[in-house]
This record gives sequence, structure tokens and C-alpha cells, in this order.
Amino acid sequence: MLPVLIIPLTTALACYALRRTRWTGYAGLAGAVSLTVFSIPAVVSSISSPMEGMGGMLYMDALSAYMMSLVVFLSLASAVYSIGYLEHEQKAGLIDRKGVGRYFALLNLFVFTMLLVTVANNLALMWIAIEATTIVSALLIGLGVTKRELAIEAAWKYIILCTVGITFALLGIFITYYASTAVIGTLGALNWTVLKSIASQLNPATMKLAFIFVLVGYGTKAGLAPVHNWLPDAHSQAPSPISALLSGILLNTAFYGIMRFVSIVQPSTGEMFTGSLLIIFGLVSIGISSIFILVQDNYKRLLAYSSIEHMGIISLGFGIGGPAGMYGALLHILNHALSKPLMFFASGRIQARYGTTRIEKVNGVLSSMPLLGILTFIGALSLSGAPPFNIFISEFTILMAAVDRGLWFVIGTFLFFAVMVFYGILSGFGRMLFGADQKAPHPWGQGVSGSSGENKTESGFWTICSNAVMIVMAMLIVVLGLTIPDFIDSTIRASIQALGVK
Amino acid sequence: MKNWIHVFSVIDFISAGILLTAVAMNALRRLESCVKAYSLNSWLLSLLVAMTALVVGETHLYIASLVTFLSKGVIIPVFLRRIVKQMKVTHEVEPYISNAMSLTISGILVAIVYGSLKQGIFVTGFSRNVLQISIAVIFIGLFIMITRKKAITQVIGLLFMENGLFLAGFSLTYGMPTLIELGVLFDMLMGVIILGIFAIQIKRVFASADLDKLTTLKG
Amino acid sequence: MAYFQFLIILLLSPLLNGFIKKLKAMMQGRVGPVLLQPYYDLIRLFSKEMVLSRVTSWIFKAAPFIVFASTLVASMMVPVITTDSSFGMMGDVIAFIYILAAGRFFMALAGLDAGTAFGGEGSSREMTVAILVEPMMMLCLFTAAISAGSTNIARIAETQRLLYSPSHILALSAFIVAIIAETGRIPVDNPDTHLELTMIHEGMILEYSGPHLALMEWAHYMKQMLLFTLTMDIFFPLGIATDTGLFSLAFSLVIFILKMLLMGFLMAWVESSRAKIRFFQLPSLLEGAFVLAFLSLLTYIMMGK
Amino acid sequence: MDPESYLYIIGTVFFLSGAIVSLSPVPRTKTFIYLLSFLGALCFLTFSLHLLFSPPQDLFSIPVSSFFEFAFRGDPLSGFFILVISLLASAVSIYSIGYAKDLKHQGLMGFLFNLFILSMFAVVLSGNVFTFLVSWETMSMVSYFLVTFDRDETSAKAGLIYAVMTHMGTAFIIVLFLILYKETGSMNFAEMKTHSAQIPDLLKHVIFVFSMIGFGTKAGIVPLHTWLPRAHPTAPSNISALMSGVMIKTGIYGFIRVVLDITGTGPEWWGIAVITIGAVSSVLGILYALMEHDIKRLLAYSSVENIGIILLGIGASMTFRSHGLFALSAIALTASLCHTLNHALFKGLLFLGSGSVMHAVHTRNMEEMGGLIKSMPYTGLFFLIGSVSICALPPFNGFVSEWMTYQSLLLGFESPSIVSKIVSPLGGAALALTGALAAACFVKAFGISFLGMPRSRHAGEARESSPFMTTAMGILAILCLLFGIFPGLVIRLASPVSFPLTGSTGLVSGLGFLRIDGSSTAISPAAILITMAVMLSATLVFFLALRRKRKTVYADSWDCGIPALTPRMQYTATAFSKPIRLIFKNIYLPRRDLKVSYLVKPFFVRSIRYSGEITPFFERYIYEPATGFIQRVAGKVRLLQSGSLHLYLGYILITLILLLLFGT
Repeated sequence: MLPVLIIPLTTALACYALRRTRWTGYAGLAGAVSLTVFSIPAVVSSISSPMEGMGGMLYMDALSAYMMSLVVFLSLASAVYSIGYLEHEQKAGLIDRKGVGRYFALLNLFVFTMLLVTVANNLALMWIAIEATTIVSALLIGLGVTKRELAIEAAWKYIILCTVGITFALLGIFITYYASTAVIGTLGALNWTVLKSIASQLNPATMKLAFIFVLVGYGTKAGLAPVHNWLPDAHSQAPSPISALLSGILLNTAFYGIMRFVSIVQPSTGEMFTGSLLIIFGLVSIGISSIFILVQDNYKRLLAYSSIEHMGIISLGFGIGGPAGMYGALLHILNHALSKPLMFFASGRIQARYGTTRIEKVNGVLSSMPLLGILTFIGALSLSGAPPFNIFISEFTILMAAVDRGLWFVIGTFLFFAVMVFYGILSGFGRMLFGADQKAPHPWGQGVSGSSGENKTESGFWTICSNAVMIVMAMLIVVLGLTIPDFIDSTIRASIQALGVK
Repeated sequence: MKNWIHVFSVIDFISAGILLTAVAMNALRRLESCVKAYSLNSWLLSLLVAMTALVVGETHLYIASLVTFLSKGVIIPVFLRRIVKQMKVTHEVEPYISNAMSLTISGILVAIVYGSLKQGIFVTGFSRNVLQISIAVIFIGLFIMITRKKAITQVIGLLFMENGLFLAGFSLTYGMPTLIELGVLFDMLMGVIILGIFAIQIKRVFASADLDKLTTLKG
Repeated sequence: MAYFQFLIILLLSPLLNGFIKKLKAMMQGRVGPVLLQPYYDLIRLFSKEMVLSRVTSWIFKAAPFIVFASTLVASMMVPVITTDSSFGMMGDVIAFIYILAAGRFFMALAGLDAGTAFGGEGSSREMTVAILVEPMMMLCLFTAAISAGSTNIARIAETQRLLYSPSHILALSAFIVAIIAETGRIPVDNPDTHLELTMIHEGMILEYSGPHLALMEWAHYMKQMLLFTLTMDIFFPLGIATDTGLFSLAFSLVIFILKMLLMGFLMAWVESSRAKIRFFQLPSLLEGAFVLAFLSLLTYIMMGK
Repeated sequence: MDPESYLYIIGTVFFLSGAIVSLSPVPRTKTFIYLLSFLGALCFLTFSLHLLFSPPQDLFSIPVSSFFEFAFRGDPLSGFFILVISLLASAVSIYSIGYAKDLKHQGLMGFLFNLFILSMFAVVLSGNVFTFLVSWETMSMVSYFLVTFDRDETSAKAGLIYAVMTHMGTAFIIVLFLILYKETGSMNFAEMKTHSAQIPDLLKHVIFVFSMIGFGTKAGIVPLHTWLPRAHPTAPSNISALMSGVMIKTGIYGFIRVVLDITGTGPEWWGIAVITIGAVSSVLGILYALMEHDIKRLLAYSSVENIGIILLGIGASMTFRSHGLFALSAIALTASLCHTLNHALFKGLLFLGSGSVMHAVHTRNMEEMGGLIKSMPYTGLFFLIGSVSICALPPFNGFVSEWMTYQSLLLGFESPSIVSKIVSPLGGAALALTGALAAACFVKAFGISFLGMPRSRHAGEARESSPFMTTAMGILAILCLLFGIFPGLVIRLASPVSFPLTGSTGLVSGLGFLRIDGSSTAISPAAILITMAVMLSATLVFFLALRRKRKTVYADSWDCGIPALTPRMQYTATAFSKPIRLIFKNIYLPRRDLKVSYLVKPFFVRSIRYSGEITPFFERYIYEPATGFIQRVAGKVRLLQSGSLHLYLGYILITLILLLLFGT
């Protein structure tokens, strides 16, 4: 477990040290690869049997392993993608070499904080890690490869809102601590494993209060409406690989905090309380985001709102609960973590090619960059919940869980908004993908279009690599839309059990 | 120990002072006085922690008190004052609503907090009021963030929220394990520093310390 | 023997037309052509040379045959003098209407084939009239079919012994309007004019000449008689033979001729006493008839008769 | 199991390899794509016959996750629809060999083409809800890609409307399946059916209404048809043929599966509602078709009409079943199934024909065609056969199914309820009106595009399309005739579905004739054809005997004495349909705009511009207000994210306060 935490830290240091050379990207990649290699044994062993570390401060069970593998996978993907991306940004004069060094250092730090979230056993430690993700990622957003003012604005809003929100989460943790000390005294009463075992003895009224604060706190970070407002700004202004990480996994780590917390709160307060709050937040998120998706004219913001929608769906599934609901929610986390980063990667390309994030100014992606266009299409359809892509399965599982509970109102509302989202996404991306391409070709866009005879620039190789990353993700989207492999299935079921649902 | 009740009332007294300094923020017009109010608030907080330490007799609480005093009572105010100076902003707070109005709303917030928390949530602990006060301070801090235009006032509001949070932490549980507490403090400190940096950048990039300019991203 | 009752229609239809023309002339105080004039016309046309437009395609050449043959097939399905052993198994009223429609379809195509404005105009108008008339005819036939429990024309003719119920009177009146429209008579169409603004049927066959035209005209005569026969079968089958006995056939033939004369008289009277109405006033006339047909159906459903 | 029951595997392999071959970069392989799909379609054709005449069987299932599995199951109902799909698919495959050569993205087309057909098979073979939904949406998505194949803005818009509407329909389908799942406790169609008696009546009504909306959207019933005239024309013609010919039929399949098969007998008003919707769809569909000058839009609207006719039959069947008149119910269902098959054949044929025409003339606008029958004799002949069939003229196949529909509607009189006594004959009247309108419509479609003089340069230079294309059309044309003359063939294919579903038989059929059981009502298209042939040859012999010595003169058409008749003097499509526009002006709500500019007012006119259009009723009065409303609301909601950080912080505060006040 420890190497998993140490590798990104050392990589971050290495990148910072190398910031004057052009090797930072490769250092970052090397770090990501070794992280992947080292995380596999930890992940595999913890799925079957949970393990502890650092005197009980760290703990890893199937759920942690699940989240960790998502973090690792996406960090690897974005490390590969970032190299090509930053080479282009550097050429375009949007960032200097030192900036690149800082970028990779922060990126690895960011990954470290997220990994810490997944393995923290102590709730406060988890909180520290989540707050640290805010700070680090705010710096990444503020790095501002796009317009400086906008980047600062987004970063400022992001950090203020998330810090405020997360302050409440800490309050909730304090209250929990208070409740648990009432039961077992001061010793280790913040450890999740301990809390889990005494959960049913905790004072329900206190835990309700704690849960409200934690839900709003982590909910802000997880992008649940109506406290989601930082999200569209941050996601649209961050460099694309960072948006991918923010959306694909950062939100989920915050939601992971909620999940862990729910499993402590639920035994004393009952499922009704946590469930209905989560369902309400879920539905509000889906509703609000779907409306914004419908009228959105900026594709990165559209993707950001889609993240809110999907966090809402996850919250909905988790709130509905039961094996099916939890399964759906967890599977949805995975699915969303595949589709959304793919879209952000693709939109980074589109932005590089067209120099704008406005939907109406982008035209004919399919004809100018066929491969990328198809990948975008797969991602967009997947996000809109259309079968045979992955997200449909998790959504349908959640719907089935809702049926078992008899929540027809939820089903109806959800489907209504789902159609709106479908319309919004398809009309937005349809407008971009179809039509004739009017823009002059751009060097980095050329690589994507794969037109032969162009002089192979230095970026050629990394462009192909990032294409490969996107292709792998798209293939996963399709495959997961047709079948859930056994190891994922069993991991999810083990995670559900870890959360205490039989 | 000796006179429990006495000490308890002292703690109540100090926490009331914390609430008062927070409410007073609503009426302050100058940035400098806001920073001063914050220092006062932090001092009171560290005093309260020290008192708690006295009551409980735990060493780590003394350390916590000292750390709180140093970080929140000294370092951050100094840092804030430097930023205020560096930004060369007008020293007016420029709230969106009148002081009277904001005082009223703060009062209502306090009432809501007291009202919603009155059901018997807390069976133990050394004070009936401290949790309510701390949540009220947090809410007032948030309210200040909502109603003040300047970037720096938002930072101050955030700091007030954190003080309230620490108050809750100490009052409820006699403090967290030291390592955790240090971690939380470190995070906060980092957060404030980075916010300060961004505040300066806002001033530089937007040529204004008001957050009104920060409304390009919408919809 | 009874299989050949369609020959009556084939051979006597020009005569019926001549009769109507003569009668009309007499009503209007003219002498009019001789009774056999349609036969003379046909013979004359058959012996003429044929002028074909270069624009036309094989559709134009095939259309007269299709129209003629389909009318013949339709006439085989109708019991003329006996309901027995007709080609009843071949089809029913629905098939009958659709076979006639097939003829019309090709006639309309032929109208468009020559590439002139008149042909197109005729086709367009013909199809428009058909749109109004066909459903109405169907409704009338439905009333009859429902009361007979079958759409087989012979069965209907056998069961409808008398003209006895309000629904049938309504249906009959609507059907007569339908026939007037279908046969291209005043007030819907004027069979005697080639004034381009008024013509419907004549417009479509404007480009035809010689034997083609003869086939078209003959088919038209047949269709007219056929529809009269159908009216009689369905609404006034009194006297039609139900077997193939020589006596009953002869009796039936006499009755049939009388009925035809009656229908001819009716047509002539209508044509003499009415003026042709504007094309775009047609819908109101035909819609009125449609309402009648609909009412007849409704009456039958409500009253059971 | 019999060896035939594995044919679907071979067929699937063919289609998949077709899809894979399409993606291969070697250009030579492109010729095999459609050969493979043709073979695949043949396999499925054989397989469908096997399914039709054997008991229901589970084909295979693969687990997807802990909760779902892909399960495929075949029964006569799916068999019948596979038959319909594979018949058309095999012909379209042949057609595509010639057609796809000139397309821009051949590989993509081949890939999607194979996937599209395969997904339709998957839809009708689905054995449980999950499989059905995945296949259903896969089909929708693939067809969406095909609709947007041209990648221009019109097709993008059409595709968007299509995708969204069909997705909305899917939402209803999902809900109805979830209700079924909740009430029967199973996701399997077979188990749902056995437990369907447990469903409360009220929910049955919900299921019926939702399936009407959900499946109706795909089938294109009025007023959910608006996507259809947009999407079908923009797709390449081989795809339009498949979409119009068979894809919309999957909506019919779904409806039959859910309402007739799973849910079972419903109250009378279900049938009445279906008849009403069918009548409205058929009349409005063909009325709108008449106003179109875009040949493919015309055909698309005509699909709306034919779906209406199919629904008339289904509705009659449902009404009869609710009254326990099972024999009549069987007749009506058989009629609608036959029409499903027949429509697939002739609509497929017509779309393929229009594809050939467009290929030659490079336009879909009929006003720029004309005279094509001379330059494209085969296409012309086959298009004519398609037109005759779709107008239900004997002895082609459309006639037989419409005849049966007429009969079943007329027999509605035998039902004990006064409502169905009135509604069914009215449905018959609507059908009659539809028939007459269809005749006018296709006289226009065929006459304006194929007859007369070429109306544009392209039309004058048109060439006959490739032998593959004409062969494919020829096959369909022959099938149209064959099924028209020998209705027994079709009945034999449809009855294994309709008789068990309705629990009775109502028809006696031989190869060439058809009789309503226990009545003298019968028809024999074969006899009609033979008589017709005899009469035709007799006429011809008579004619030739008379004409032996007479000569034929060729001249120009009569032109009122004007020096030369030009193509511009011909009757146009607009003019042709004008009387109808005027007669039905209450439905069309036509608007005309006359712009006259004068040199010297009012004597010397410089130019007159005339423009007319009909009001797209449903778009203007239903869809536009609805979307406008949503847009306005969305615009208001947008103010929530106004960019002010203070506001956002306020949301947090308010949320917390609300939760504190009401949550604890």
C-alpha cells in the first residue's frame, strides 16, 4: 500500500526537480507506469482480504481497491495524454517549460492526494486528503493554459466554494467523533473500521446532524446540485487532462467519502434518512444539470454539467440502495470514469484544433478528424445513456433497484431528464461533429486526422499514444456496455459487502 | 478539579465572545478592523483551548492552543495585513447589503441554529452552548463571504468559519488526535496562503479587488 | 351460359350510352344522334390510323388495354341477370372497386404521359374526384354488405330483395351521386365537351386517337353500365334470377333491360335539368353525398335496418 | 434440436464478418460486404421459416452482470418478423452492391449496414427486457448514424430529431417494462406472459398507453411521426428502404409482443383507440404524402399511412378479442401481419427505386425529374409495380392485405358493442379514403417523375442503374406480384403467429384464394389475374386483328398550336396536388405568398414570386410550443448559475439551513 502512496510523491518531486529540462513529461509517465505496476498487487490482494497500514491510519478493502484502480488508471491515461497536450500548448506559447514541470509535479501531487483519500481509514485523514485535492487541483486550474482571467476566476471560485463546503464536512466529522467518543471513548474513534463496528450504537440524532454536514460538505466537492456551482467553471477552464481527472475521479473520491460515511450513519438512523437525502440530491442534480445541458453553448461546460448529472445518478443509485442500487451506483462510477475523461481528452483535441470551446464555432469534426470524431461520438452517446454503451447498464440497474423500492416518481423524473440530457448532448455534439469543416488545419489536429503526407512533427508519436489511450477507453466503453467482466463484477460485489450491504 | 462550574461559565463566556466578534464583523467597515476582529477571535479561540486543557488536563491541548495562537492569531493576521497593504485596495469593506440588515440576518441565522439544534442531540460535553455558538460562527462566516464584495473579505469570512469549526472541534471532543489536528491546520494554512496568492493575482489581472468582475463564467 | 352474362355489358353498353344521349336530346328538344351512334363511333375509330405522341412511353400504349381489360374483369364479377355461377368466387365489391381503380390509375398515368398540361390536369382532377367518390361508394357498399353479412355481390343481391329501409334509401341516393361522378356526367363532368377548363375524363384521353381511343371509350361505356348494374344488384335486385333456368334468365333479362332504361332515364333527366358546376364546388356536393352515405351506415347500425 | 435452429449463428457470423470486412483497409474486399450480408439474410430467412413452424425455443443466453443477461428466444412471432426483415434485407444487400459503390464512406456504410440488420434481428429475437432494450437502442443508434451518414446540417438535424424522439419513446418503453417487471417479478418475456394475469387492470392500461407511445414513436404513428419524414429521406436509399420497410415494423413487433402477447386481452377501448389512431395515421399520412415533391419524403409519409393500416388491423383484432370473437380477431391480426410483410416489400422496392432515380438525377425533387421511364426502363417498371402494389390495386400484394383489413373492419359489426359497431366501419371508410388518396399520390409520384418529358438536364441525361440494383428491385417486384396472386403463401406465413395469439382460425386459404371462414366472402387474386390475363390477351388479339394493315403515325403531343411544347408546360407535381390541397385546406392550413413587383403600378409587372406552403400542423401546434416552453424555462433556470460567487455561497447556506430545519 505504501509504495502506491510514495511513488506519486517522489514523481512529483522528480518532476519539480527536472522542471528546467524537457524530461518532466517522461518522468511523469514513468511514475504513472510504475504506480500502475505497484498498485496491482495491492489492489488484487485487498479485494479478497482488507489490509491495514500505518498503525490503522490506512485501510484498504475492496471499495478502496476499486477506487484506487480507477485513480491509477486515469492517472496513467492522463499522464500519457498530457505529454502530447502540453507539447502542443508549449508550441502555441500558452505555457513555458517551467510551467510544464510545475504541471507534472502538481499532477502527481494531485494523484497522491486522491490515492490518499482512497486508502485513508481515519475519517479526518480522509478529510485532509480531500481538502488537499482541492488545493492542489486549484493550482492546476489556476495554471491557466487558456485565458488567464478566466482560469483565475475558476480557480478562485473552486477553492472558495470547496473549502467552504468541506469545512462543513469537517464539522460533520467532529460531530461524528463526538458521537463515537460517547460510545467508546477517545481511542481511535475516528477510524472507519472502528466506527463501522459500533455504528448501530451511535446516537441517531447526532449522526443525522453529522450526516447533513458531511453530505453538504462532500456534496459540494462531489458536484451535487444545488451546491455544484464551482464545477462547470473549474472543469471548463482547467487543462483538458486535468478536467478529465477532476470529472472522472476527483468527484468520485468526494462521493467515496459520502459512501463511507453513509455506511456509518445508516445503522443508527436507518436507510430512509440517508437514502431519501441522497435521492433528493441526486434528482435535483439530474434535473438542474439536464436543463443546463439543454441550453449549453460551451462544450466543456456541457461536459461539466454532464458530470453533475452523472454524480446525481450515482447519488440516486446509492440513495436507493439495496444490492442493485449500490451495484448500479458503483458500476456507474466506473462507467462515468471511462466516458467522461474520454470526452475531455477528445475535447482537448478539438479545442486545440479549433481554438474555441464554443459549440457553434466548431463544425465538421467528423470530416476533419474522423477518428477523433468517432471517439467523441462514442463518448457522447455513452454519456447520454444510450445502449449499447456502458452507462446504460448501470443506469438500468439503478432503475431496476428503484422499481424494487417502488419509487415510480424517481423513475419518471429520471427518465424525463434523461431524455433532455440526451437531446442536449446529441444536439451539442451533433452540431460539432457534423457539417463541413471551415477551419484551417492545425498541426496538432493534423495528427488526429491521420492524413498522410504531412511532415511528422515531434508530437506525432505522442499524438498517436494519446489516440491509443482514447481508443482503449472507447473500447472499454463498448465492451462494458455488452458485458461486465467477472473481476469487475466480483469487485463491486465485494465493495458492496465492505459497505455493509448483504 | 477545583471549581468546575466556574470554569464552565468561563468557557461559555469566552465562546460568547467568539460569537460576538463574529457578529461584529457585520458592522465593520474597514478591512483593517476586520483583520483585527479576526485576530481577536483567534486569540479567544486559543484561550478557550487553553481553558479546556486546564479542565481536561491533556498536554496535547496545550500544544493545540499554542499552535492555534501562533497560526491563527499571529501568522495569518500578519499575512492578511501584508496582502491588504500589497493590494493597495480601498480599505472599505463594501458589503452588498446595509450593516443593519446584515446584523439582522446574522441574528436570524443564530436563531435558526439554536432552534434547529435544540432537540436533545447532546447528552454529554461540557457546555450546552458551544456547539450552537460554533455552528453560528460558521454560518456567520459564510454569511460574510456571501455579502462582502472584496476577495480578501471572503478569505476573512472563510477564516471565521474555520475558527467556528475549531471551536466545535474543541468544545465537542476536547480536540482531535494531535496528528490530525496538525494536518487540518496545515491544510487550512495552505488554503489561506493559496487564496492570498490568488487574491493578489485577481487584483493584478482584473485591476480590482472586487469579485464583481469574476462573473464571466456563467450559464 | 351464366358465365357469359358479362357479354351483355360488353355488347349493350354503347347502346345504353346512345339511349341516354338520345333521351337527353329529346328532353332538350333536339333530335340527337341515332341510337346506335356509339357503335358507329367505335367502328370508325377502330378503322382509323393511330397518331402517337413521341413523348409517350409504353404506359401510354398499354393503358387502353389495361383499362379495357380491367373493366371487363370487373363486369365479370357482377351478376347481370343471374346471381348464380357468376365469377363470384373471384372477388367481391371491394375487389370490384379496386379493379376499377386499377383502370383509373393507368388512365391517369396515361394522361400524364403525353407531357401536356391538359393530360396532367385531367389526371389530377380525375384522381381528386376519385378521392371524394371512392370512400363514399365504399360506405354505401358497406351498408349493403353489413346488412347482407357478406361483401360478395351475388350474396348481397340475393339478400336485398326489396328496397325497404331508410338506410338503403340514404345509401342509394349517395350512390347515385357517386355514379354520376364516376361516369363523368353533369354536374360533375361534361362528357360532351372538350373545353379544357371543364374537362376531366376527356382531358386524360385527349392524346388518344383511333383504336386506342375506341378502347378507352368503350371501357367508359362499360363502366357506366357496370355501375348501373351494380346499383341495381345492390339496392334493387328485384327480379334477378338466382338460378340458370332458361325462363328465369329470360325474365331477368327483361327486368334488367327495364332497369337499365330506368337508370338511363334518370341520368338523362339529371343531366338535362342541372348545369355543370365548378370544379371546386364539387367537394361540397360530394361531401354532402358522403354525409348521406355515412348517415345510412349510422342508421343501419342504430336501427338495424 | 434441428440443424436449422443453428442457422442464426451462421447468419450472425456472416453479418459480423461483413461488418469486419467493411473496416478492412483493402479496397478489394468491399465487394464482399454485401455478399456476406446477403448470405446472412438468407440464413436468417431459412431460420425464420424454421421458427414459424416450430414451438418457441430459447436460443442462448450470456450473463452480462450480476443482474442481467443477454437472452435470445425465438417463437413464431419473432420468426415472422425475421422473415420480413430478412426478405427485404437480402434484396437490399444485392441492391447495395451496386448502390454503395458511389458512396463517400463505403467502409463505414458496410459496417453500419451489417450492424443495422443484425440489430433488427436482435430486437425481434430478444428474450428479456435487458436484451430488448439494448438491441432496440443499438438499432436506433446505428440507424441514427445512417440517417446522418451525409454529415451535412440537414441530415444532422433530421438525425437529431429522430434520435431524440426515439429515445423518448424508449423511455416510455423502459417504464412499461419496469411496470411489467414489478408486477410479474421477472424480466423474461416468457415468464412475464405466464404471470401476466397478476397485473392489476389500471397498470394494464398504463402499459397499453405507454406501449402505444413508446412503440408508436418508432412505428411513426400520428402525431409521433414527425421524425419519420425527416429521417428517412436523408439516409442513403438502401437504408431508407430498410428503415421504412422493416425498422418501423419493429415498433409493430414490440406492440404486438407487449400488448397482444404478454399483457393479453384488454378492454374494448384499447382496440378502439388503436383503430382510431390507425385511421388518423393512415389518412393524415397519405394526405401529407400527397403534398410532398421530395420523392423520399413522399414515400416516408406513405409509410406513416401504411403503419396506420397495419394498426387498423391490430385494433380490430384487439376489439374482437375483447368481445371474445376470436375467429374475427384472427382474421384482423392476420391482415395486419400480411400488410406488414407486404408493406416491407413494396415500400422497400419504392425506396430502392427512388435511390436509383436519385442516383441518376441527383435530386430528390420530383419537379426536376420526368421522362425517366425511357432512360431507366427497368427502374421505371419496378417502381410502377411498387406503386400499384402500394395503392392496393389487384392483383398485387397490397390488395390482399387491405382486402382482409376491410373485411375485418366490416365484421366489426358483429361485435356486441355499439362503439365498435360504429368505429370499425368508420375505420373502413378511412381505409377507403386512404386507398383513393394513395392512388392519387402514387399517380403523382410515378407520373411526374417517370412520365412525360424530362424536367431538368440531369433527368434528360439519366442512365439506367447497375444490374445489381435492378435485380434487387426485380426480386422485390416479383415478390409483390407473387404474394399478390398467391395470398395463401402469406397467410401460411402469418397464421402461425396470428392463430395462436388469438386462439382461433378465421380464414380458409388455398394457394390462390382466400375465404372468411363460415361466410361466402371470398377472393381469389389468382383467378383475377388469370381472367385479367385472358381478357388482356383477348383484347390484344382483337386489337391486332383489327389493326393488321393500319399504320401508326408518330408526332408531337398536341400543344394548342404553340410552336414547341416544352417541359415547363407540363403539369407539375404542385399543380397535380393543388385540388387536393384546396379540398383539405382545413387540414393543411395552406399559406400562400404572392410578391408582385411592378415597373409601373399597376400595369407593368416586373416579376411575380409565388410561394406556398402547408402548415406542418403537429410541429407548429404541438412540438414547437412544447420545446419553446422548455427552452424558456431553461433560460430562466440558467440564471441560477449567474457567475456570482456570492450567490453560490448563498446556495450552500440555504441548502444547509433547509436541511437543518427539515432534515433532522
